[in-house]
Amino acid sequence: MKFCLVTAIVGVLLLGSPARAAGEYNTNATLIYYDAVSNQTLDPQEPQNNSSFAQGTLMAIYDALVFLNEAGDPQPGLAMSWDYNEDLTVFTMRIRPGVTFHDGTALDAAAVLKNLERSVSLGNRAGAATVETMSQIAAMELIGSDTIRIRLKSPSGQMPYLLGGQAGMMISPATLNESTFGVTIKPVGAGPYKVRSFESNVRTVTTRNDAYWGGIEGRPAGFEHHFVPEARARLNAVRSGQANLALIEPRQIGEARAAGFAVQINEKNSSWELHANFTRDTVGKLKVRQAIMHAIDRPALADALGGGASRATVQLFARSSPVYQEDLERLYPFDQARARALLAEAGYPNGVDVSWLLLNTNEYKQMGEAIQAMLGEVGIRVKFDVVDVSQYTAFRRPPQRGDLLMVRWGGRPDPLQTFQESSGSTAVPWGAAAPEIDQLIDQARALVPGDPKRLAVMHRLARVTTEHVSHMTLMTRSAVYAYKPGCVSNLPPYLATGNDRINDTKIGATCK
Amino acid sequence: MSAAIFPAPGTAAPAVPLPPPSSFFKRFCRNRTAMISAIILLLIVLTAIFAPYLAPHDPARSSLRNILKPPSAMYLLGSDDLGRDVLSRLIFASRLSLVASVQAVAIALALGLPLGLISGYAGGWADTVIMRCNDALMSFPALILAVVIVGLLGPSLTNAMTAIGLVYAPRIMRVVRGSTLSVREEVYIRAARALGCGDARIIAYHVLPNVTGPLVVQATVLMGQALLAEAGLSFLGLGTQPPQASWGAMLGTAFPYMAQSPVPTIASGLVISVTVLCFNLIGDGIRDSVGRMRRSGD
Amino acid sequence: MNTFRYITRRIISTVPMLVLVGLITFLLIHITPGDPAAVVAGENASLQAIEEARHRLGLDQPFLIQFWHWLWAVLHGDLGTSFTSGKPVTELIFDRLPITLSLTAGATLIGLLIAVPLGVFAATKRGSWLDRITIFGTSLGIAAPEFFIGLLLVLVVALEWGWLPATGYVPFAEDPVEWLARLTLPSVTLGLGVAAELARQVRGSMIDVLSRDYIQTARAKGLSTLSIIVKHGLKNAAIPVVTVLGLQVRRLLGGTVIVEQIFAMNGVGSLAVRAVFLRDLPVLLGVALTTAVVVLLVNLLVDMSYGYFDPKVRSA
Amino acid sequence: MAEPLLELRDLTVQFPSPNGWLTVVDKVSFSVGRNDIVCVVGESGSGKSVTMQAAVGLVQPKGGRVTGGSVRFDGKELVGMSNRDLNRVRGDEIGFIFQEPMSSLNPAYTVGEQIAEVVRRHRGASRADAWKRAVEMLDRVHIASAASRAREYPHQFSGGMRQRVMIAMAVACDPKLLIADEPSTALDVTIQARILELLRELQRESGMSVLFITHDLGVVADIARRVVVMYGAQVVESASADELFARPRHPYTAGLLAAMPQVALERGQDPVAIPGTVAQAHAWPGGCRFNPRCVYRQEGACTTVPVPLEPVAPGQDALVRCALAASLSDTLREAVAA
Repeated sequence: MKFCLVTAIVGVLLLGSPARAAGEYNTNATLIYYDAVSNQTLDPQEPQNNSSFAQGTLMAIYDALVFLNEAGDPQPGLAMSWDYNEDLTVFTMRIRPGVTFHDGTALDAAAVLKNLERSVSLGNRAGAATVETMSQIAAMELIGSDTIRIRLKSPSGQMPYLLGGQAGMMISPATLNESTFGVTIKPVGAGPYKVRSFESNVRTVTTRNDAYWGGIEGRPAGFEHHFVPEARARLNAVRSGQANLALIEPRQIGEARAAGFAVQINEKNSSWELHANFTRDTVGKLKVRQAIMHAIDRPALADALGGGASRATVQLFARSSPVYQEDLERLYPFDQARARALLAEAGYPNGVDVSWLLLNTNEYKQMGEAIQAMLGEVGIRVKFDVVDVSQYTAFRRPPQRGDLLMVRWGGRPDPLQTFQESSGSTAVPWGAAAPEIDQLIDQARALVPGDPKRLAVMHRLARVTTEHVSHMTLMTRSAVYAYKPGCVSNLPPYLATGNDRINDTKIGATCK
Repeated sequence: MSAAIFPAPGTAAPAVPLPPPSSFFKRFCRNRTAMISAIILLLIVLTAIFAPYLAPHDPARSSLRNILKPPSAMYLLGSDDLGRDVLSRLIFASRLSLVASVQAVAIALALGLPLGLISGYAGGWADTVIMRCNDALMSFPALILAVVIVGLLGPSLTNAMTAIGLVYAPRIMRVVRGSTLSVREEVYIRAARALGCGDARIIAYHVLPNVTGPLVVQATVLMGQALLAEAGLSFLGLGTQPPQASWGAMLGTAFPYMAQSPVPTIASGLVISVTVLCFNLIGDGIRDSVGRMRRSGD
Repeated sequence: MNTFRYITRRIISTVPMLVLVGLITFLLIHITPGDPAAVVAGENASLQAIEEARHRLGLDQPFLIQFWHWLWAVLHGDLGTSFTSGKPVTELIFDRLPITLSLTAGATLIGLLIAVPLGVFAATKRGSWLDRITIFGTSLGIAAPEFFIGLLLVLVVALEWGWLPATGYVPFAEDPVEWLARLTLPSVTLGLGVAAELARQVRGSMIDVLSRDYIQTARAKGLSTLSIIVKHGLKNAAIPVVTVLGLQVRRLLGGTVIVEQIFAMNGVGSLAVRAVFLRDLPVLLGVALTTAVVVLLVNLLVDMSYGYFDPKVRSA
Repeated sequence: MAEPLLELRDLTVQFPSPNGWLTVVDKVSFSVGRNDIVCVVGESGSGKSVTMQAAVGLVQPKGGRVTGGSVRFDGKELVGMSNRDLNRVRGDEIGFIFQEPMSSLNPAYTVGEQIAEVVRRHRGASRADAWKRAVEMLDRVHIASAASRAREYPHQFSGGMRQRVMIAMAVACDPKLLIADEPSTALDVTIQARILELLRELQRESGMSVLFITHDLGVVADIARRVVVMYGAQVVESASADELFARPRHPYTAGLLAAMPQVALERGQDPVAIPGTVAQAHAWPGGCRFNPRCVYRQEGACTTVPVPLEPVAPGQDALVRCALAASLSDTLREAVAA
């Protein structure tokens, strides 16, 4: 129970965060955000929406039971407080009183229960993150009007993190019935913005929810999320005033600054990853993977292609994350001689041929060609197998095409989730790179998020996965925003997940 | 007037021999624009053949330390987004682009020629079936059809060129069918058939020579169009895939950096435009030369 | 009235054509790799989830039955629902058709506005410097890749001079002025290509018409040069020009894909490209059918115009 | 002698060709009086059509140019007149009929519209009046049910009917001069006669002068009051019709007469064609241009010095361009005598 006190104090801190005086914001302008990610539908549990990239719009509409602060620690959201029993098998949550959905229905424990039961009933029709959360729940019951007790199938301290993502997003029970899924959803949430219109894969237009429990002080009158795949078009929109905020690619930073725009780089727990198929006898060998790690000149890659928004790293976590360890960076310095030696030791004195399943976009192909050239210099001959989105998933599932696959890793609320999905044998079809990885994951599951012992296990996991090259991290990825100077503020880097919360973004008084 | 109409008795109408090919080239050479374009095209083909000797640097060698450099003594046309020399890549890319266009037009000919001959010569139900399928294909906008084929076959240059070949086959088919129909009605064809010539011989000796004129014109123009189509597909990411690079692919990768370093984009854009222009002008030149030859022939 | 019967006969004859288009698209999708069910099931969905998605979408039925179901639905005016967004295809297409049609119309209009005067002027002043420029300019216009022109326009007009917005589309109903402003640049980009092709045709057919005897009669009647060219010349030169125009409209319907992406406008072209990447069969079929219908309508209009321009055709 | 309606003096016209500018009309002079019917006769390539087209400025659009001489029409000098002013003369004061009726009417407009157009242009008539005038003109050229036929298109008319429409169009504004450039050549003989009859009738009624361009001496005999014979871009003889048929002064004219089937029949002889063909415009023979084909050719006189066009005898109107004109006059007369 001690834990519950701590969360309440920190919660107040977040809400009252020092903000500029109310007069400083233009509260009748609309935040028009040109994004590179689209929402297929507005159903948080629907597979397309389940990736961390699609959270921006959903968070603004639905809010979530748990918020995560800059350090990645769970904070009270729609749930006032929560706590575990001794052996972490029972998770009790108290719902924040006095909160209503956009259609006026009360957001009480019964509403939360109905949402969670719906997610469970979706089974594996739902997205991966929701399935992962619901699979841990054995039973749920109401206690009074504002508390829910959840019995877990096995000890797991991850619930606060999991309920910080799509699984924790609450939809008005009045609109929920058995058949609502995907496109038939009526997007009525309890978040700061109400939906006015939605066109799949094009735009979502919302207006401010003046009855929002978190207050409306300084918030813009509305928020529009536009999906524009072409990066050039996104920047042009901000330059010609059709949008006041645009997600741009790192290579456009120079151009944006030259045009007199403010460029904000939000470092995130997100990175470019190279995954190897361990069943292949070439990249399956640890020495070959280590050779690849040594063959890549990460600093040059980050400077040339990161555009100032990326830093070389071998870890899955940003510098500001508690799990980050400086000494791990020295494990794989850029050393072509070492790489050739490792290849020879692995039995490939005159080089090795590997196939690389490459997604068919400019960004991926640029990175791919740069790395291909580097690996080529040490004798690792890469051949590309270019595919589009529909065949991209063939790396993990049969027919398991390609030895290597490059991924834009989006980060997860709970560091443990990151290791589970990228290195643990639950998610990786060919098992973990080393048995110790699975043992450490199970150890961490039985620990509560705030517990220092859990952090120690995280550090150990980071070292082991890096030493055994279960993933080949290349460089960090940041969200890069462009907007007219002074026009957009309060865009906190939401460290835990790959996405940035647009909920609290405000528009400068002088801008329209 | 009377003297001219009724030639003096005793002299038979002079048989007008089909002009020898040399007169075709003489007429083509007199067409200045066509000649200039032919010379430029020849230069481009030569650069493609002797690319290794002409390119100042190795096109694939990237140096991430100097990306997007402006044109300088070292990089005559500047460096691209991975620090490779744009000029060398353009020179090597010419091989890929020209071969790709030839492949596309070859496929279009391989499909269009026989189908055109059959539907033009045989006529009847064969003609209607082929024409209906042809119309159905033609009702697809060319680019969408190409995107569908490449998107489904998987993005690669060969697939892109197969798609472009398929998309242009109906055009070749129409040209061939048109010429075949016009020849089939000629008297000398009926005369030949009356003499017992088999269809194959008739097609070979009578239809084909007459079809080659317009066919060569259409093929030349299509060579240019294939280059443009490949550039379009590459822009959508469906044309050439790394590490290969065609002109279209180079334009596609350079164009996002147009603001900081316009030279690579303008260079690749211009190279494509000039080559396609040469193909078009040569096509016009051939059509004029062939046109006049045929007219004075009959 | 035989023109009415002529139109109905033409429309009836398009039905088998549309079925053929549908069949060809179905065939194209089914003989090639890439699995729509996998896309719908999501990135790391389990095998079982994919099979369930395949059943839900009816993709596990044999090819012909799928085609028949689709055809039967189309005959009832229902183009089915999109795999990926679950929205009815008709709605998806009709949301975006105005964009592509506006672009096509804009480009055609600009094409005509440039091509007709240029072509006529070049034809009447043969061999003059203007004639040579037209020939060279049009050849270059045909040769340059469209998005290369579009890009230069955006860079200079929209961003450097800031005269016109660079991206986005605003429906006509919402704000006609903004609609026009947004359409200008992309229409000019596409329009230049159309103008190049058209100007060559206008010049060619005008030269031919001006050498005809009835033009000499018109001159002998003392008509003004303007009325000789416009009234007598253009009407007869129109038929080959209209044919080329019809071809250009068909090319534009699909060809706007790239310009749509540069100017961030969601037209039917981009919808089709996305549908290909996501193996969204109903959307692709819907787009194929719609473009085919529009193309056949355009062909019908072109043939009808022959009647207007050449009375001999009308009575045939 | 009142001032002639139309007077050509030394009109010279050139056309571009691969071997430079060619003179296709070389210093042609003749005149057409008022209420007069003149025929210009010559083989094709003699420049007869080009002469008249040049006179009214119809050759410039085809690349031709008038490089000398003058054309005075009704007190106005046409050579050098701006196209805008020429437009006011053409169609109003000078009507033109062409040789190819099949292609001389605009297929895209109704017959009535094309006639009404010239009336509206020159008479500033309203649309209704111009249409009424058009129907009236169709009636005048004997086209049955003119009102309904006016709404039909050229392709619905036969060759002969189209020529009638052309005539209606040419005379719609009551021109002072009608130039008929081989109007009946493309028609078969029966229709030819009726067209000539119509022209003669119109001429009588309106008193306009008609200038006939033809290669067929039968037409000349039938209709002409005065004749101008052209050969090799030059006028070789001009005289009254009767005088020309009775006493041709130029061997070429005699040859043409001898070749006429009707004349040969009267004399019970076969028509004798003139041997050889007219030379190319860029390769005129020296001296008299007819000498290579002239049976009476005399070396020196005919072959060296260019032969001038002179009156047949002092004070006579008739002119001839033949070095031996005086001595040949009797021999030629016997050659054609019945």
